Amino acid sequence: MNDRIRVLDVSGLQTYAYGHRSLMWWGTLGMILIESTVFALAIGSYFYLRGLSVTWPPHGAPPVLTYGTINTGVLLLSAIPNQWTKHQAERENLRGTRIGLVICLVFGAIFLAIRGFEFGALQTSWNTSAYGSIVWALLLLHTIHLVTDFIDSAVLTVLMFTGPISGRRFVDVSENTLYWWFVVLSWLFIYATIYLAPRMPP
Amino acid sequence: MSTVQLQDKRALEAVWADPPGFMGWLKTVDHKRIARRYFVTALVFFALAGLLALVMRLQLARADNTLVGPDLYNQLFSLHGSAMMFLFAVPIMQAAGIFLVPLMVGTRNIAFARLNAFSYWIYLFGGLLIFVAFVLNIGPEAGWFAYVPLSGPQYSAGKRTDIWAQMITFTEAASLIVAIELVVTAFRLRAPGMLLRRIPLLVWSQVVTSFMVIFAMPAVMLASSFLISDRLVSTQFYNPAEGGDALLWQHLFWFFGHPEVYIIFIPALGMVSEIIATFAARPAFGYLALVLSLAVTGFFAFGLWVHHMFVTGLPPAGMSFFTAASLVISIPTGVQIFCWIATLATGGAIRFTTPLMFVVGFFFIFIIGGLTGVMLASVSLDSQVHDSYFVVAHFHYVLIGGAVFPLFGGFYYWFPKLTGKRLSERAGKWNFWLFFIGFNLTFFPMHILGLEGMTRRVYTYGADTGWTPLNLLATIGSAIIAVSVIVFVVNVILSLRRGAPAGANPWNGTTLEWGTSSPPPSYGFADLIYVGSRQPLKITPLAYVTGLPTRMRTSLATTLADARPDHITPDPNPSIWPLVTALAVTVLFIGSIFTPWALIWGSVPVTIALIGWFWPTEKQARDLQACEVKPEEGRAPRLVEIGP
Amino acid sequence: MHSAINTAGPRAHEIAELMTLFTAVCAVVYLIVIGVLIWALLRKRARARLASEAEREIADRKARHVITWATALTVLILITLGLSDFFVQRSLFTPPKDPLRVLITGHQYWWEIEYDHPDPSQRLRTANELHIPTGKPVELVLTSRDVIHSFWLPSISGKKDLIPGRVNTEVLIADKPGLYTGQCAEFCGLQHAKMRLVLHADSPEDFEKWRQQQLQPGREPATDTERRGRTVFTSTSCVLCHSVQGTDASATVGPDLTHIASRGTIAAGTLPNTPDNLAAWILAPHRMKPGVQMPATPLPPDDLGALTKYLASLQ
Amino acid sequence: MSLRCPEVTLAVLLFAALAGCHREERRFSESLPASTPLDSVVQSDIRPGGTPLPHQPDFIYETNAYAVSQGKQLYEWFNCKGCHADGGGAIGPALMDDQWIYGDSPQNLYATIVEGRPNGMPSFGGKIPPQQIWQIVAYVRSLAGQVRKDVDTSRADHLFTRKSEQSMASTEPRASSPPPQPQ
Repeated sequence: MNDRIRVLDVSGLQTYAYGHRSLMWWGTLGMILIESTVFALAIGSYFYLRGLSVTWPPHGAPPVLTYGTINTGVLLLSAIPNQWTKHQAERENLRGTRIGLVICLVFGAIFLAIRGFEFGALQTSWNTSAYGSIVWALLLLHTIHLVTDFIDSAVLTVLMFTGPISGRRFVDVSENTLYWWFVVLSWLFIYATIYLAPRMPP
Repeated sequence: MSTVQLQDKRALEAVWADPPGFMGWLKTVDHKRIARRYFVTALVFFALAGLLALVMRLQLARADNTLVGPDLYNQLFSLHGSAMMFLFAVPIMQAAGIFLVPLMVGTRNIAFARLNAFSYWIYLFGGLLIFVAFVLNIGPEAGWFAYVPLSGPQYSAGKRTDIWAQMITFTEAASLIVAIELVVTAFRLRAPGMLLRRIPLLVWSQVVTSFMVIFAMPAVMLASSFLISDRLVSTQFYNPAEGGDALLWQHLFWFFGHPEVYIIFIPALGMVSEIIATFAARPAFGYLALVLSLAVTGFFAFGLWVHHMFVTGLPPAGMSFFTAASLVISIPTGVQIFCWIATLATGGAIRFTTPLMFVVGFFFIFIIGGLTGVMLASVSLDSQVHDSYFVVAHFHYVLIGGAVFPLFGGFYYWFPKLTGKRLSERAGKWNFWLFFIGFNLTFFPMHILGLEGMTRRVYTYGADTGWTPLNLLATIGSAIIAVSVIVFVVNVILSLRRGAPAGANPWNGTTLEWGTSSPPPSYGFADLIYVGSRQPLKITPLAYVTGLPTRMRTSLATTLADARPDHITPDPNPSIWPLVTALAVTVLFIGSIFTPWALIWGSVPVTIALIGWFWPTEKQARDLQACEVKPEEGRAPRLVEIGP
Repeated sequence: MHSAINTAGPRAHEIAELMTLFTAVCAVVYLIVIGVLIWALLRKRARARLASEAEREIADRKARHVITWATALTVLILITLGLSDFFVQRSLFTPPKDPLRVLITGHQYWWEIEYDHPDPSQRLRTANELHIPTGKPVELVLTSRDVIHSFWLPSISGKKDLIPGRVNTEVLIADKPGLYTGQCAEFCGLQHAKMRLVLHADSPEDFEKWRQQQLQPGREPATDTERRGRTVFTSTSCVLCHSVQGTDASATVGPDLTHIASRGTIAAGTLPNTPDNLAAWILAPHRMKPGVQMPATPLPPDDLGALTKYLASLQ
Repeated sequence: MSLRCPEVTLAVLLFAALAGCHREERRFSESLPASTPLDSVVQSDIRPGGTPLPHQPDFIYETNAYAVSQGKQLYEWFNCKGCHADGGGAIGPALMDDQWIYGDSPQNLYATIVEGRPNGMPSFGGKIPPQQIWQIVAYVRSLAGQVRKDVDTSRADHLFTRKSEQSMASTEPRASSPPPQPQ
């Protein structure tokens, strides 16, 4: 049969795309779904254990507000350079992206440092009671995300300064800012659970 | 661009082939090779766990038997349950997804292919960890759901339960990764023209399963991490004396546990739909009803976990809500069964091949399991049969009947595509009948044993109980199942060596995976097949999609709703880094069984391995820059007619 | 008797009736569905006619019609089953009127039983064998000292878990006097299989007679061997775990042995209570129940004989 | 090198390695030799490791996690807590520190439990069977961190009084003088 074959030629198509058109965006979204389920269940366990106990926190005061609140402020502030870097990356302005990434790293470092003090100001240890355990678990879970995202951005920054630059690297930077948004938003819930919930009547 | 022509197969083969030899075997990211590896590993674990079950059945064959002591028996049933659920059922269903979803949506490789290789390695290391521990007499000893405080720091000595809990971290991480890959492949890598209503039912079942995995697995990872930290650094999650609660474990575990059994069961529904559609020679009846039923079952599965806890003294009002939810979830499954029967009734000539026989076996067995499930949904009936052999019979009917039978049917159906050889139908029939008879002989008597008061997980029973005859019958039945599995293995080995070569489409199926050769080449589809209907291969002549650069590995990313070509996406090259990262992660996980500091020093090699994995090599960077087309310079696809 | 089907209590009877209703309905549904499936597989004659598109359309519409009816029927059946269960559940969960309260504490591999009573002198401690008067509701107050157990007497009532840190209740009502065995139903460790219990449903008079007899302290040893047995009991390892009212052995780690001889079985229903079983059990409990918490006590034969005689005298 | 079937070779290598490993063994009963040290022990004055001590059974209790956890349970059941509290010491001396009055070797501890010691340590000879004494000895040594970390017990399901045995630092045993005699 020598009739003609209908063919769709896609050879001229672009090889990368930003935002939800890139596959990496969907992968990051999947990761965010998983981690938000973990956070939701951990916060659920917190309130489950609180429901069982007569006094909450069982012994000692709720965590000191100062460091947690400062950290929340720093975190919300870090959303601005984060969004600016995303903007620069999507306009493929190399210099702007590099500056943005460095600023984000600085914010991340500050946040990590304050987080160290936060652990000290929890007023409880992880092994004294279920309250202490779940509070430490929540803070540790969020810190793990913070640390992974910090190292992730650091590697990306080094690549943007030294490595071979191609369009796809800008896509990676823009995806990384999406993951940072998740770290910020999830912290608001955890902050409310750890710091505000014990101060509110059951 | 000069005249447009079809892809040059030789060039594609050169780019997509894996490096030769053992290093190539370690570095491959080809979803077909990794799926084959998953199948082999999962079936080996299935056989090992089956042997454990045989020893259990021998111990229970007669009253007051002393073949196996209580300690070894506890490890036997704990490992049998854990291996079947975590190391066989979920991974093999996802392996079917890894192999079939890319082929059925008509793309060349699974999304995030290196991640796929990494998922296999940590799954393998998790399985090895638990079986090596069993051989060293430190296997799991508190059952596959390890209720606290028995699995807690005070009543489970040594590192047995820690190793079990860490095995969960391995296997759940692997299945979470595969779940994300399958969702992204099904959403964004479909062949052009494959609208949402043209997606094959198996792909829908895998997508629903993947979303269930994404929302269910975190619960067990959290619960097992809390357990490990309770045992290692004295946190108080489950210590009633310090504010913890024993039921917190049950809530977290069963919030994962019930969706888990649907995660095992729903891919099997996808296989049943495909097999029935092919051998009833018509598209599945009620496509929309089937897809909606899958989604509703998947969603409702998260609302019934408390029916595992009806006897723990929770408030009765709450429990009747879960009774209602457990009854309601049987409706979508019922609708699916009606649709399949309608497909068979209104189809063309029914060909009784081995796959269809396994599907018929599925109907006979699974419906019994579903109906006993309705009984278990009622609080008062459950108070009599909970944790008795009635429940053992129920979940074997729904898991073996509901998942393993369709899986064997799927294996016979897609074996030609996987290996290029046909499995012998005669051996297939033997395999089916032996399995069917052996299964019913083993598990139907257990309904009666359960009602007569025989509880689960007893290593022996008194002669005065009168349970010996039915237990002996069950042991004989389990021997027959073992024979049928041996027949299956022999059939596979002989067919691999001397089986009849299967063409591209031995069963003249209509879905895309039958559009490429068997076994498919390393690049899957030279030219992607344009999908014109729900049965793409039925449109003659086929329209193709070409123009993907052959200098490097590339696939076509398409939009979610109507699969219009969106952009060309490069596929990862083979790399040793997934294996290196998996080894680093294994060291971290096993280290954190013994000391919490392992999380700190263990994460350094993992970070280094991940950086090595992420960092682009020179050749990759050059290829990327050469083939790069910026979004603003991109040209829309053109429909062209090309002559011979 | 030990079965959820032939029952001896109103509660288990109600559940058994519900089970027969569910089984009947499910069996009918199963036969219909499998019947239609076999018909669908084997229908030959219409095969050729369905080739053309038009006939396929008619067949599809008919199938759609049948399926909607089948689904509606399924929903209806589920609602009836759900309601029938709801009524049984409501009757099971109605609190009984002035029940006899018995506190049951689960231990690894035996049941500690204590009859609750406002007057402390009337409180009665025993183990593994539960006596209840027939016809009168008995409310069990269930908790556990170590891991999760589950109290299950199939012929009398459904099971209920004993969870450390929580208190559950279960109601038992026995119609006919008799002996009913039960089993721990939640996996609780090495000897979960042999953590059994025996229920003696006595007529109210027998129960009262039994209660009065159990309230007496341990019988004084009459013969020399029994007296020697008591000294062996209070000078070797028995005294560290067991208690006999009236002697200075008062440890509560193991079961209370004040009236051990009145119990039909020993070691949580594992062995019938005969002197040589008792002796074999004391010498090497791990031979009958490997992993049990009671240690092997290597006593010389004459001490062992005296101890067994003394224990056999504790009616 | 191109291996025909890499999976098989990997499996074979694994099982070869496995053969050499030491399997943890759980003993529910201890078949002690006929002359159990029970009757050969003489009630005599303090003997911190002087004359020959009861011999150590072949089954080393403190390398077995099950034995140490049984020891912890017996420590609670036989009311050692009454005097030694949770290991920190009350009327009885502390067991968690590095000071050992009557010797830190298992045999010394065995002799202490069987013979009893002045100032209130009762003699449990004949009251606790030998196997359980060895289990308690193994647990008491783990209290002072003399036992391998992976064999150590973890926290108990009751009020949290101190770090679990597993997370305690292991100490270097030092002999110390007996407590002052009451006048």
